[in-house]
Amino acid sequence: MKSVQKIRQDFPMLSTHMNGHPLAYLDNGATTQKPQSVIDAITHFYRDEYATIHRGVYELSQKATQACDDVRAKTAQFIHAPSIDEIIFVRGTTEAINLVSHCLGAYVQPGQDVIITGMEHHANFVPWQMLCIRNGANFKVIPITDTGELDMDAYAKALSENTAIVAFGHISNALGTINPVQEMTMLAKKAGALVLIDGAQAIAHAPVDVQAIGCDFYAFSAHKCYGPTGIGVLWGKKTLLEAMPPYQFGGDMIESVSINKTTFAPIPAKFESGTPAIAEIIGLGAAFDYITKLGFDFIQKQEHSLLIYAQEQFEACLPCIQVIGKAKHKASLVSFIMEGVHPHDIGTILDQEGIAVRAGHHCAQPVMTRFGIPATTRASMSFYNTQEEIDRLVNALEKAYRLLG
Amino acid sequence: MKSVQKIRQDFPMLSTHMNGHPLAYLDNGATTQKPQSVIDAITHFYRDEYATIHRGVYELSQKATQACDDVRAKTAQFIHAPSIDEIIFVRGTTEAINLVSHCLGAYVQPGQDVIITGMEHHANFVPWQMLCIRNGANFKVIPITDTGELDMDAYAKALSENTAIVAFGHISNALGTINPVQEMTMLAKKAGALVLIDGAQAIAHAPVDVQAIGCDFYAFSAHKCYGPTGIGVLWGKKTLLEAMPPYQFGGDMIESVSINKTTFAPIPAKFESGTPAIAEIIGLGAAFDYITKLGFDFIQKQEHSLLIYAQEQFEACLPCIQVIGKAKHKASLVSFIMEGVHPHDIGTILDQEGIAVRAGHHCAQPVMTRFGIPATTRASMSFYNTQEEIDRLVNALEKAYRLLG
Amino acid sequence: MNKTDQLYQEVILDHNKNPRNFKELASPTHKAHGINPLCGDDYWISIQVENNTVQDIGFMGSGCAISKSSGSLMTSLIKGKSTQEALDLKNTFLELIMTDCTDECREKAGRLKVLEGVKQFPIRVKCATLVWRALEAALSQKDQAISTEN
Amino acid sequence: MNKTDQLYQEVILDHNKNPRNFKELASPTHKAHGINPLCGDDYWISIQVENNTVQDIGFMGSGCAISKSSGSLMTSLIKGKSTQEALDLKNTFLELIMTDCTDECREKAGRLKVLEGVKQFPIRVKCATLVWRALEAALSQKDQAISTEN
Ligand SMILES: Cc1ncc(COP(=O)(O)O)c(C=O)c1O
Ligand SMILES: Cc1ncc(COP(=O)(O)O)c(C=O)c1O
Repeated sequence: MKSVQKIRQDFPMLSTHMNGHPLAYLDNGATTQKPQSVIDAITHFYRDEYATIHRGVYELSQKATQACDDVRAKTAQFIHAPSIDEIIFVRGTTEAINLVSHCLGAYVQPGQDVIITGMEHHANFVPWQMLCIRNGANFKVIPITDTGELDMDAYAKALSENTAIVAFGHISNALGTINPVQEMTMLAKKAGALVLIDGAQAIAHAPVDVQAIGCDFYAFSAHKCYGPTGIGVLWGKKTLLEAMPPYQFGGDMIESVSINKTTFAPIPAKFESGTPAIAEIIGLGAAFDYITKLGFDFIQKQEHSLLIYAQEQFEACLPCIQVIGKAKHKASLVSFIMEGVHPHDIGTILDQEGIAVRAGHHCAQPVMTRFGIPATTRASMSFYNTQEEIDRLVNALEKAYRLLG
Repeated sequence: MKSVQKIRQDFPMLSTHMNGHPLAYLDNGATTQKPQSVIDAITHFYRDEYATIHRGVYELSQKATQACDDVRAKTAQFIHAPSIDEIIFVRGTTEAINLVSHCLGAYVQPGQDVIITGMEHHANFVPWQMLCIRNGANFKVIPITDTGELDMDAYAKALSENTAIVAFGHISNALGTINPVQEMTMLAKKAGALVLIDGAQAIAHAPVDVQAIGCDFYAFSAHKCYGPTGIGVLWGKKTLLEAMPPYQFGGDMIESVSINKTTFAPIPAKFESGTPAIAEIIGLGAAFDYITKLGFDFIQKQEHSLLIYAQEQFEACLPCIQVIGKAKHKASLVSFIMEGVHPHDIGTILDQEGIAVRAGHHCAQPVMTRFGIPATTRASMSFYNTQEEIDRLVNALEKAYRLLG
Repeated sequence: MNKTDQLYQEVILDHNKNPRNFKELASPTHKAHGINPLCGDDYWISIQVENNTVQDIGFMGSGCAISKSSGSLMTSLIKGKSTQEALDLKNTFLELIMTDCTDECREKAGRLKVLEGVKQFPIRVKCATLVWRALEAALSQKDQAISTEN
Repeated sequence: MNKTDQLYQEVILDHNKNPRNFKELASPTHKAHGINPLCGDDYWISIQVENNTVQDIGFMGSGCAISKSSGSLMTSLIKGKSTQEALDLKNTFLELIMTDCTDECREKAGRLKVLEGVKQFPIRVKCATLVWRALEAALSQKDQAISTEN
């Protein structure tokens, strides 16, 4: 097994400095750094193989088309999708969820329920809220407990044959909670609802098997799993994708166009109008390769041990800190508030020490409201982080408390 | 002034080979190659400065935010937009037009007219067609003449106070026609209509001044102006963008979220939900820098002389060929059919000679229908192409005719 | 022979220039439409089947040399054959064009072998198979448009 | 002094811990709401103006040390001043924090100079200016929410 020190060398950003200190990058929940192999894949494509896809009869274009098809197959494999046609390339999680909530518009009837949880990112909250407003459906938000877990009783009770759609995050970006997605899906499917899972925070940290989960849609962003910006994936069940109307109209999603009538191409093309993010698709393929080579066994072990270490150190050294989100099953992130010190001030002080964390509502205002706080500071770890970086975080937090607490 | 040979060295792809021949890349209408400076900007960002934008209190994130803001300002300058808030980053032209046609949905009343031209790319055709179907509006397609120019009389006659929206391409990708956008806009505005211009084919080849044109929206893709895939621009007038509802919902476009109510951020954030294509935005900035340094005087002179040379050579050597699209004002592209030889076969034969052209309907089926042909072969030039490449094209076409004609 | 010449062999050029059975039957028993949205190939296949035998067959439309010669060869070969033999030949042809086919398959393909050069041009494979897909649709009485994208 | 210490000077820490005028007036003549959606700073400013003079002023809400100390300093300084003087001071402060300000401006800013360290933290500038924007809104009777993103 590669050592973490060796792995860090795969990521050029991890050797940079911030404010005179070696960068301690603990904002992986926002976005992850890129291994050189991903950067190289993009560079190589632009330098040596660049062409558009689908449309060219020449070799370059065919090769680019093939390369994108290969990534589609790789993506299907990565999340255990049964068919490569079910992989739709989108800009990111946000677009994926918007696509589904838009294209399922006609499916949701006035008076039906759309159910989400109280720990959703705005991207999995607002599109459903707006859908409900448009369609006269009921927007139901299942409460979360004091530890930041879903109130499963409330969830089970809320489900009924009146439930049209259930949407929830696989892992909460604000709390770290790993949801029991399989059980939640099973209950929702029993009620006859469609299930969308926001996998933005899960895709880099846990193996995903959409068939084992049993959901209908799964969405994630490449930039959160070591891939490029500008690209993400919507997976959806074939029958549903085929039944849904197209999202955007334009080139490549068309079968034939005339003034009187336009017919659309089959999936996945139907949902991918216009020139796609070609270089980004290729970069995503390299990201999957990187993760696969490392393996989720290693990734999960490493990240879990960082979580345990951080929690121990926080407990031991930082009585001024209250951790928000103490789910039993938790991803490698610590969201917290410090007595009398605003997260924004903490962020600034950590920044001066070269430590990148996030301070704010994490695009999850309803979670902040639930805990009666305006914001938290969040340190989110990846397999490439170290105990030493956690130590630096703890020291800097002590300093912040001495100064402002 | 830099020589073309020197300029070609800026583009790594131009020194590659295809099927054993030096690549003659004549598919610039589909997508353009990237100068090393654009590739470097992306690589540098991923290697040395990668962070998310908007959300981080730490320096890296602030710098990335600043870098994206700088590109927004550069974009505004490039197209002479009066305010940087009017620049919306999208995936590309297709998304830009879909955004407008979706968000202006409520603006178009049953019985009103939406007017486009008969030379539109599917991206500027189908979204309006679908809007008309949704809203019960009249979809009017202004005919084009035998030379591939807009029938201005028919256009002027079609406009009335009943016209809600007029949408047309700045330059036709299938014919090369440069439309009189200023005059067309003036007439449409006189009728009280909103005007959207599809600038996909213009942005790399002619200076664009949205204020001088007088239009309401202008859309283009970065990949067609030497920038990366996955990013494009919608420019719109502030008052309109402010009046329009958001397109996608999620992070960064929100002011506040609660279970009962969500309020949206002001433009441009309102239309940019989710993590944007950050590296791509930065690449687009480098593309603008490259174009600006070269200057449109040079670009237009160079590209026009290639067009003239190609037309002369075609006329002199290829009597078997009929050029489709002979507008007086024409971009540097030649779309043609060869007697008895199908464009797809031509494409294959040129491919074997290392020449990349496009064969097909160019996502403009109504244009093909208008000329009673299934497809054309299209050679589309950039300033980096040479007379020698045109010679190779002509020779290869002669060969194709000998073989298949 | 270079790749181009392998693709555009004399036989193919001849069938392209003078396609056999390039016609539409007046009252066919089976009919289907084949289109390739990418390059615009567009054909109607019409067939007259009697006693499970292809009495007559025509194809009509427009397309590239590969699709047209494929249609010409196909119609020449299956006229007079039973519908089962026609479908078998279709399978043989698809195997020939789309796989690393066996010598046995090549043997069975007979005159269709001239189209094997298409293999080296993956994007042209759909041109060669289009009329065969339409044949399949017609014989299975799916009287609908067949698109290479489906 | 390093950048952090320049930002979090003693005076600021004191105003953060013990904000002056941290209250809501019972029946103010002017009122405004200031929010920074990015970091969640959220304050109400309430003012009692009589004869064009700020008789009393309070600010209430939650936010970071910079926004809170800025509110504390602001309210302390403008109490008793004419509304015109208050608005002048606001302009001086914005100039101090947002530009390469002149010595003259620095002079006029007086005690507000302790906040100048914010300049080196561009993302925190909005924290320092939030309450001042709200003051401006309140005095111009725009009784609406002021967001730093507007
Ligand atoms: C005139 C025109 N409009 C729109 C488009 C669509 O651009 P994109 O595919 O980048 O969205 C193109 C390019 O294919 C085009 O040439
Ligand atoms: C749980 C969750 N959902 C959705 C998103 C949105 O992802 P993106 O911004 O890449 O569209 C994020 C990331 O910010 C997230 O953490």
